[in-house]
Amino acid sequence: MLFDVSGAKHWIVRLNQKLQEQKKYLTSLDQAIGDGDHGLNMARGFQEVVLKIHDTEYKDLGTFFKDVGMTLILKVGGASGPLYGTAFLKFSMELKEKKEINGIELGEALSAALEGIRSRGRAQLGDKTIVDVWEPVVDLMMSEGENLNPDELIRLANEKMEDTKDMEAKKGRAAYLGKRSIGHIDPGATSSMYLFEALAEVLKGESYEE
Amino acid sequence: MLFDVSGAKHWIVRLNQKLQEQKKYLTSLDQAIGDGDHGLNMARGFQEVVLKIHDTEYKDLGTFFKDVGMTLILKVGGASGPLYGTAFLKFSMELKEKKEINGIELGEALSAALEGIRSRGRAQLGDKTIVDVWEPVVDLMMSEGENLNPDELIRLANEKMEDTKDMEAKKGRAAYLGKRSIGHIDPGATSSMYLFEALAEVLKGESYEE
Amino acid sequence: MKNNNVSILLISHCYEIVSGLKNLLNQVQPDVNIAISGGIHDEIGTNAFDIKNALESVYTSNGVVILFDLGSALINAELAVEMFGGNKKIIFADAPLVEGAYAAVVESGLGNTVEEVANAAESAKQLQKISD
Amino acid sequence: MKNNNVSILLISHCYEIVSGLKNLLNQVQPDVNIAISGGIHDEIGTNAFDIKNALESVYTSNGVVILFDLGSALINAELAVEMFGGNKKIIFADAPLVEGAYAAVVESGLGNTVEEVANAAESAKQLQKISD
Ligand SMILES: Nc1ncnc2c1ncn2[C@@H]1O[C@H](COP(=O)(O)OP(=O)(O)O)[C@@H](O)[C@H]1O
Ligand SMILES: Nc1ncnc2c1ncn2[C@@H]1O[C@H](COP(=O)(O)OP(=O)(O)O)[C@@H](O)[C@H]1O
Ligand SMILES: [Mg+2]
Ligand SMILES: [Mg+2]
Ligand SMILES: [Mg+2]
Ligand SMILES: [Mg+2]
Repeated sequence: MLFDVSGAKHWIVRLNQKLQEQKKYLTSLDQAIGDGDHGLNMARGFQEVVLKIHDTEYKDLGTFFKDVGMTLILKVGGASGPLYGTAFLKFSMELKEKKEINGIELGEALSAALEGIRSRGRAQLGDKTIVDVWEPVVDLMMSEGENLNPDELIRLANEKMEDTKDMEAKKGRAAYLGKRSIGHIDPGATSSMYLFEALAEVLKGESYEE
Repeated sequence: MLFDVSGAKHWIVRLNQKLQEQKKYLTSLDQAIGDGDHGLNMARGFQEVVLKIHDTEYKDLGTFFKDVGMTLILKVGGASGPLYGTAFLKFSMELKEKKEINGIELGEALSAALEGIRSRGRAQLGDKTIVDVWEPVVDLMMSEGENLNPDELIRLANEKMEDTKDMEAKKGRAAYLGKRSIGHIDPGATSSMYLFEALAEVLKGESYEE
Repeated sequence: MKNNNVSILLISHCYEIVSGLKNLLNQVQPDVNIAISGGIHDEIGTNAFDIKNALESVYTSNGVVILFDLGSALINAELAVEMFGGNKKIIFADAPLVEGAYAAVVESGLGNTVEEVANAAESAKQLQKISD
Repeated sequence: MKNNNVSILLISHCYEIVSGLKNLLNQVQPDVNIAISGGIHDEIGTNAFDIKNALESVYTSNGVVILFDLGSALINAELAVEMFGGNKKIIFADAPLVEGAYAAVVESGLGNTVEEVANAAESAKQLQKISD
C-alpha cells in the first residue's frame, strides 16, 4: 500500500463530503451534550481546507498536511479546531519532505498525530472524546502495518464511536453534564469515525470523485 | 432640640457642599483600596438629591427622606448607592408623617437607618466600612438624646473615621487587598463622617447658605 | 416564557460582560430564559431598579437563580428582590459568574429544580479548569 | 508598556465578555496592562493566532498571567503560548475568569510577582461571595 499527495487530497476531499452531508447530524449530537456547533465547526473548517488545497500544487505530504492543520486552527473556534489542527500539524511533521509512504509509516505518523491530540487536550481513553476512536484505530494501524484491512478499520472506528455512548464525559463541554452525558454518542468521536472511514476508503482504492 | 423639614434640607444641602468639595479627596481614598469612584458616586448622587428636593415642597420628614433614599438608589451604581439609599429609606420609614422630631426621635430613626445598612451590607464593626462611623455615632446619639453635644458628635465621627486606617477590610472591594488595606482610611467611613458633620452643624444652628 | 425551566438572572457591573455571557449561554442552551442587568447609566455599576425589571422579565413559578460579579452587585440585587416582593422562588448562587452560569444553564436545561440549578452553579467553584 | 507590573491576558469564547471585563478592571487598576482575546470571526469560539497576538501585545519580562472561560479556550491558549515561544514567564491561572481577574489585577497593581498574581487569581475560587 502506498499513500501519496494525490491519496492525501482524496482523503481530505472525501472527509469533507461526509462532513457536509452529516453536518446536521453532528450538530444534533453536540446539541445533546455540548453547544450544538460541532457540525458547523467541522463542515466550515474542512470546507476552508478544501478551498485552500484545491488550487495548490503540493510537492510532498508534509507541506500538504501542514496547510490542513493550520487552516483548521485558523478557522475553527471550538475544541475540535486546535485538536484536529494539532493532529494534522504533528502528522505533517512526521511526513516532512515525504512524497509517498507505506502503511507502516502512515501508522507511525498517525500515532504522532494522536500524541498531539493527547498532549493538547489531556484526554484519556474513556473520557468520551475523539481519543476514544483515535487510540484503538491507530493501535490497529500500527500493529497491522502493511497488512491492514481497510474494512476492519472502518468496522473498528464505528464500534469505538458507538462505545462512547455508554461513557461519562470527563473532558470538553459534555463534562458539565457529568453522568447525564451517558446515553449519547460523542460528536467528536463521530467526526473522527468519518475521518478514518474516509481514509480507509482511499486505502481501498475507491474512486475519487470531486 | 427640634429637627424639621427645613433642618433636613439644610442637612442634605450642606452635606452635598462638602461632598462636592471633597470629591477628589474621596476619589483618592478609593483609588488606594477600591476602584476610585467613591468621590464621583457621592458627588453625583447628592447633586441629584439636591436637584430633586430643591423644587419640591415636603409636608413631612418621611416623604423628604424617601426621596433622598430613592434618588441615591437610582443614581449611584456603587455599594454606597444602595447602602446610603437604604439608610435614608429606613430613616424615612421611622419618620412617616412626622413634621418635626426631637433629639431622641432623631437618634432612634438613625438607629433604624444603621440597621438598614447592616442588614443590607452585612458588615460588622471593624470591617472597615461606613458602619465603623455609623455605629459609634448612632450609639452616642441614642445615649445622649436631648443632651447631645454636636461638637462631641463631630469629634467622634472624625476619630472613628481615622480608626478605620488601622483596620483590615472585610467587606467591599477593599477586602480584595486583605492586610494590604491596612494603612488607608476607608472612603465610605470618610463620607459618613461628612454626613454626621453636616448634621451636627445643622443641630448647632449654623446658618443655612444655599 | 419559553418553557418550564428555571430562569437565570445575570448581574454585572458592566453590561457587556453579561450581554456576552448571555450569548455564550444561549448557544449552549437556547431553551432557558436568561435575563441580564449590568452597568448604570452606561457606566460601571449596578442598579437595583434595572435588576428588578430584569428579574420580573424572567420570573416564573419555577424560580430564578441569580448570579453576580462583585459584592456591591449583591447589595443591589437583594434590594431588587425585596422590591419585587417576598416569598418567591429566588436563589442567589454563591458562584463564579461565568463558570457558575454555564453550569446553571446546563442544569436548568435538564429540567431540574431551582435548588438543583443553584447547587450546580455553586459546584462550579470546585471545577478544576486545568487538569494535570 | 505602562510599567513594571505583571500583565494579564483574558480569554473568552465571546469578545464582549473580556472587553467588558477589561473595562471593569481598568477602573480598579489603570496601571496594569491587560490584553484580551475572544471569539473567532465574530462568532463564539477562540482563536490561537489571535490569542498569540494578544499575548505578544502585553508580554514583558515581568511575566503574564492568563485567565480563560472554558476548557477549549485553554487548548487554544496553550497552542498560542507554544507558537509564541518557550521559556517565558507565563502562567495559566486555574481560576474563575471574572473573579480571578479582579484579584489578579489588584495583586499586580501592588507590584507583585507573576507567581503571586497567579496565586491571587486562583485564591478567588475560595472567595465567599455571599456572607452569612
Ligand atoms: N480535551 C479534549 N480532548 C480531546 N477531545 C476533546 C476535548 N475536548 C473536547 N473534545 C472533543 O471535541 C468535541 C467537541 O468539538 P466542538 O463541538 O467542535 O468544540 P466545542 O466543544 O468547543 O464547541 C467533543 O465531542 C470531543 O470529542
Ligand atoms: N458590605 C458593605 N457594608 C457596609 N459598607 C460597605 C460595604 N461594602 C462597601 N462599603 C462601603 O462603601 C464604600 C465604597 O463605596 P463606593 O466606592 O461608592 O462603591 P464601590 O465599592 O462599589 O465602588 C467603602 O469604602 C465602604 O465604606
Ligand atoms: Mg461544540
Ligand atoms: Mg463551540
Ligand atoms: Mg468605589
Ligand atoms: Mg464602583
